[in-house]
Amino acid sequence: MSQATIPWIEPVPEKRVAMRRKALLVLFGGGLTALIVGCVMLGVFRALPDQVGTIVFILAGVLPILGGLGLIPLGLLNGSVVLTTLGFAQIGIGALVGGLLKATPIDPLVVGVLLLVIGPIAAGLAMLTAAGVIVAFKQVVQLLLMRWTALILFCGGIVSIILLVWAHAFVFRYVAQLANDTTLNTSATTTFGGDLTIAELSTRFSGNWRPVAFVLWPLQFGLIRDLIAMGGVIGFISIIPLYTIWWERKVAGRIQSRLGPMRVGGWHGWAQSFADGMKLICKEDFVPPEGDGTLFRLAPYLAFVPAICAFIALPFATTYVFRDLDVALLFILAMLGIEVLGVIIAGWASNNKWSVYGAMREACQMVSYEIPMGMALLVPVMTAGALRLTDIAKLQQDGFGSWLAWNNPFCLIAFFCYYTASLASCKRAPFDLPESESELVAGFHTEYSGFRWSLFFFAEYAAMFAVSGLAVILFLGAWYGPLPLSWAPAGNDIASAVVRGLLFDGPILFILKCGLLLYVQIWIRWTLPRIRIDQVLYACIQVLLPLTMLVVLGSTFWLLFDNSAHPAFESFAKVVRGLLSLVGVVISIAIAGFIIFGFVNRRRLVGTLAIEHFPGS
Amino acid sequence: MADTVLESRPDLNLDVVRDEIGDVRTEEMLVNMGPQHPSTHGVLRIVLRTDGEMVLEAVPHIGYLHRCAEKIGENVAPYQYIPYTDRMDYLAGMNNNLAFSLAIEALTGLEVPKRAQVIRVIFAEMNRIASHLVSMGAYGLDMGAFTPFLYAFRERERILDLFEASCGARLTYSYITIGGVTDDVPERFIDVCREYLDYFEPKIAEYNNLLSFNHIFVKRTANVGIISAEKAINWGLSGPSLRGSGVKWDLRKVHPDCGYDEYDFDIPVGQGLKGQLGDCWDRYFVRIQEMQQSVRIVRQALDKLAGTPGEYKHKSGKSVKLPKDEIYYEIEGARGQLGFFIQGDGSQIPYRVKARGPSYCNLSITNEVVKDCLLADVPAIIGSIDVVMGEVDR
Amino acid sequence: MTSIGLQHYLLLAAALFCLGILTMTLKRNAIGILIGVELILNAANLNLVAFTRYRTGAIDGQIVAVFIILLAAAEAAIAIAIFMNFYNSLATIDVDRADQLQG
Amino acid sequence: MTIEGIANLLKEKFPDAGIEARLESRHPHVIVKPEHWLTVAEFLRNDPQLKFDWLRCITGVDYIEDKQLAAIYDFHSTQRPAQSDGLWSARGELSVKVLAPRDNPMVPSVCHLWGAADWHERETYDLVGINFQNHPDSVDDLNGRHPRRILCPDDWQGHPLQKDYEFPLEYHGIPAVTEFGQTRPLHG
Amino acid sequence: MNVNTWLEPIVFFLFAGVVLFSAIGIVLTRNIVRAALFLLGTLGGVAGLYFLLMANLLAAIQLIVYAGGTLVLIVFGVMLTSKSPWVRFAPSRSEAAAATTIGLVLFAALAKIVTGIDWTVAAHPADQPATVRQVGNLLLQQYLVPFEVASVLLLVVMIGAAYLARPEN
Repeated sequence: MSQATIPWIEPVPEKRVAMRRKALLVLFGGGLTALIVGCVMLGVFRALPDQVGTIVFILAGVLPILGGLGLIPLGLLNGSVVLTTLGFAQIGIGALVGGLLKATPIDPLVVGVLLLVIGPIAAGLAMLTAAGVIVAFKQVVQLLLMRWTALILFCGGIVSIILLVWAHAFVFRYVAQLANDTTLNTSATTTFGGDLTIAELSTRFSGNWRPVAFVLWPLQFGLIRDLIAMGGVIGFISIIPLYTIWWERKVAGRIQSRLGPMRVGGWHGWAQSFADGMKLICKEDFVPPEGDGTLFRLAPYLAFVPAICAFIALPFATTYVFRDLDVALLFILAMLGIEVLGVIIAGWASNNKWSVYGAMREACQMVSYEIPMGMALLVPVMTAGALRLTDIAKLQQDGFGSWLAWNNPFCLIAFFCYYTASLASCKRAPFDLPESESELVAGFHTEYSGFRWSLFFFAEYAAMFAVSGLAVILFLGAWYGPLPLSWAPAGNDIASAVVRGLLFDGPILFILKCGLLLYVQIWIRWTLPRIRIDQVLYACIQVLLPLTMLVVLGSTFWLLFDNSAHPAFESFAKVVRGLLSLVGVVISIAIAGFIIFGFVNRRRLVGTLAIEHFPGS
Repeated sequence: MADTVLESRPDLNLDVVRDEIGDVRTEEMLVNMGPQHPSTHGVLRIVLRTDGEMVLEAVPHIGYLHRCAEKIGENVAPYQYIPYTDRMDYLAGMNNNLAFSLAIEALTGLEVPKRAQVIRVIFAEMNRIASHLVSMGAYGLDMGAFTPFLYAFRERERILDLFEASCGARLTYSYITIGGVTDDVPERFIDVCREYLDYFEPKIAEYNNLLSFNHIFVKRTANVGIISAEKAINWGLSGPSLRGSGVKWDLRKVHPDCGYDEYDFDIPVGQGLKGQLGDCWDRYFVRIQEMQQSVRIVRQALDKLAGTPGEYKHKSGKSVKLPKDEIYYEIEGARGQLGFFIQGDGSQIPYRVKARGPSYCNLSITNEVVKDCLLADVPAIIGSIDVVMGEVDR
Repeated sequence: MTSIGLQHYLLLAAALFCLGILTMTLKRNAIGILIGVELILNAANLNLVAFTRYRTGAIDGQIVAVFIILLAAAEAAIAIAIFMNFYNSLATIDVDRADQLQG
Repeated sequence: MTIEGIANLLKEKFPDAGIEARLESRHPHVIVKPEHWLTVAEFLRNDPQLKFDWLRCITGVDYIEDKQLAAIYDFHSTQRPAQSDGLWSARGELSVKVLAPRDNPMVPSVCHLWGAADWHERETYDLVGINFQNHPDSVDDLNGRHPRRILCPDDWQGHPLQKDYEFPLEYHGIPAVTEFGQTRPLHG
Repeated sequence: MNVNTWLEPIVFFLFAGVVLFSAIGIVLTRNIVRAALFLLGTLGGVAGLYFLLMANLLAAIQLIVYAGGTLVLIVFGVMLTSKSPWVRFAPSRSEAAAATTIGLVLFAALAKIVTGIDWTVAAHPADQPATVRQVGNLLLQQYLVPFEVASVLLLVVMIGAAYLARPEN
């Protein structure tokens, strides 16, 4: 089986053993002491509930200051900057907590429990697990390389993410409902404007469930909830590129009758992207000498941050959206527009003739393809009459027929125009001019290596997902399944919720559809050759732009007549809608049949001779 | 640069400065493509004078793979020189060996047994298929389509297996020597080869759908790098590059040797299907059709081989004496007319050996064709001429 | 914490305005001047939007701001076109160099 | 047109040029002097009867015994298809040998007649040392005006394929190692 | 006093800080490419302020048209016209001093005016962002004429710019 190698292991064996021993010492020692402190504090709080205020004040306020006063001379003596800064930091914390306790009517129990009980216990557990991993390093690696780990990790990962998302939504709703529940709401308001103190919260939980109140208390602030949700969104966004890169290499392999990555991390090389990530991080950090250093370092972030910001406004389901902006669509387009700057600056700052060529071509292509993309998006927006993505999605609730792509013929054409324009604006498939190896060595990111280079890749794959997400929401019935929502079981017990989530309406359907569109992008990339720069601009200015304008004009007239004022046209429109959805059904059945046919006789198609070798060779 | 001039000499009036800096608007760039460039096949360096996207002039620099093959030819006996001919057009080793052996046999008047001639035809045509597969795959790569490259190499793998079974090598075979072939074919060779041909025939149609008739590929290659028939002949082009311009000329028909006249096959020629006659697409499509013709030849040769027992090599091949005379002998290699000029001086070692590689002449036309086309078309043109640097630099 | 009033926005817009004028005067590069113009237009927009929120209920200010953004784009296009010509004829876009009147 | 026919045609066309024909050798060729070679070449190219339009190869051979450098041209004359199966046929093949004295080998260039001659002449000059006059891509340096070298570096001394060529043991500081330090291969 | 009463000042000072920092950056930096990037900082900061001022649609338009369009145009202009990336256009000492003094005087005057007048601020500032529908209706009803004139103007500008910038071959 494959050897799991970690690139940065210290080569000299003796040093490695010493380092390992020191790390174990620190982790175990720190973990145990923190655990003991936490338990002692818990015992003290239960033993003398009334002096809690003074104890907390002494421990959280005075003790750090004394510690700091002790550390500073020590640090100054043997000149270690870390110790001195640590000392000043401790003094600062001590003063802050002391001041807070003194000046504001903060409930000392809250600070005490948070700072002195939950904090140390959590830190202790973390350190102990870290020590455990280091001790059982070999076993952990064996575990990772077992045959079924990948499957368990994969399915376990998905199930846990779903549960986590569902649980966090449930808890947030519960706390919000508690926050404006008048019975609990007494006059005392805590300093940060939260109108629920621990005391009120704890009345809700009996006896030994009281610590839950402490955990729930910070959740009542909108800011904290947003931070947690943002953490989830960024987590998901960082998974997409990793997963899509691995998936692209597997699909490319299959198209080219080879296997793709098989070795890293066991089953089908699922850890290939992680390994690449680690390799890239360890790469040398090269900045071209004459180029503009600061701009060179800034460019990847100029490309990466907008791609991430686009996900703020991108809804995954009616409730799973970070900020349901009224101008969500415009905001996402704006973010994709700003990415161009990152590319231009990258090309300019690397001071190399080829990358300036690539940057210029890239800028022309992305800027010019934004116009047809915007125009093509106008059509579904007009039919739905709103820019808010969740409203547009609501229109496509009742089943396959109601999807906007089959709403009117212009919408269908707009879908294909949008999809081609979005390919060009993410520098994908036949339009990937900048990286056309044949003429320019690697376009604008020739000089980039290591982590900066992978940032550009992250931006590209995140933009790919955002763009196909938009296509799904606007044309292919967002997060609603092909069956109309009215058939869905309405109850809110677990069973019907799961059925509704899987079949009718839920983030999983949205991600599956986005996956399908991503697959099409990958499929196109590995079959079609590349277009020349003048053909790209010709296609945009003289073909796609007039086509999208005509489609917008056509759909305005269509909407003008397709209302009750013109019954004849309305019935005709219904017939057309039926026909188009029929076309849609035929297409999807054809694709499904094609896939099944391909899978069933996958050996015959490739030809048996390709497998066994001729004797003697 | 322009501003420092102005800074340093503020008194200058601007008209003088303008001529000094020259035409400011479009500054011409000397762009260096190669010798380590992904799209130049092998170690070819081309200096392009470009104005923005347009290429004004292309100066190919060759000689990076020069291994003095001809100087060695003057010190080594003919049967020892065979391995050097492999390294010239390293994608079609068999055809090179065949050309040199036929030249020596024509010079010394050596008689080659019938069975050896049939085996030579089979291996030469199989090697032509392998070489055309590589050129098709590499051309798809130049255009940005990655997949045909791997399909081509999957098919080529089977041919190399067959070669390996018969002569032990996959690229530099030295299988065809003076007087015949080094060893007889293995026993199950004929039916495995037939099985392969039946498997390979439909695959060519598959490549056509995947690449040849792909709209983007046609857009990138049709009407690009057009070479008229007269120009092709004038610049000495030969092989698929010449036939792409509509000249139906193939040495296997014009001057048949080692039994080519006994097989019936026809010569594909460019018809200007997708664009003007003689554009990159025609040259590419001629190669695809030639593969089909080669399959026909090998099938007939296999049937003939089953029926011709006898020697596979002339006995005195090794110790042949070169008469005090000269010969210039050409055969139809994979990339064009591959010729050898041999001057004997009575001893066993030739006095002068000169190899005329088809890629050498095909490459000399690049400057003519590449003038004022787009930068992105240069790899398209070079790919369609299908150059192998081993043969150009010798 | 003091709540944010209209004065804060007006002061910020005034500062932006002055900085815009400063860039226009200090920069000798034609495009620097163009960037200065953009700054001034942004200051004006900021004032407009601030007034719409703090004074009247109607959102006319935002419509005018949209028009200003539209015009800024048009103006930048024309300016860049002129600079291209300027650059092609005079080999530099240093504004002080353009001191003759003829052609 | 057979090779004898061509030879006789050339002899009466250019009686004073002293054209000899070697028909008995396996590579029948006509020998032409460098001074007349230009006119003969034009005649071969443009005469309606001959029309040798395809220059296949130029080989340079160094006959050191009789102190001569030979440039051997091989031609095809292609004939358009007679509408039967569209196959072009060869009306005739001819090879011409131009012998030039070793000390000052001057042969007029024929690049203006056949494009293929350009690279072949440059290679013949580069390896064998025959100087082709007014070659389009020629360069001036210490040994006069000569076609630019194509395979060896531009500042290479000597012509490798000449029989009396000494292999340089050092080039720009790069030492060359040969067996037993010999600079010329021992013949046979 | 709910949570966003104390949150709004923090966010306002954050965006104002970004705007002022990048504006001063534009003034101080010599390299024109950096100036263009600082302009991106200003535009982003101002877009953030629009979000705070409940003008969501305007912020989105500003990001698309201004930061996505005009700024890319300016960066193109910078790249096409500057021969070497290190074009130094250092203004002379005296000019700089004079300009800064004028600037400060102007700012002082404006500040005095702004703080002097007591703006009759509405009872409670709008706390609902203007929806797209409102802006759309207004745009096509009261402001229909300027809307059409603007589209004609854009057409003229497009043709003019193309004509001016075409190469004279």
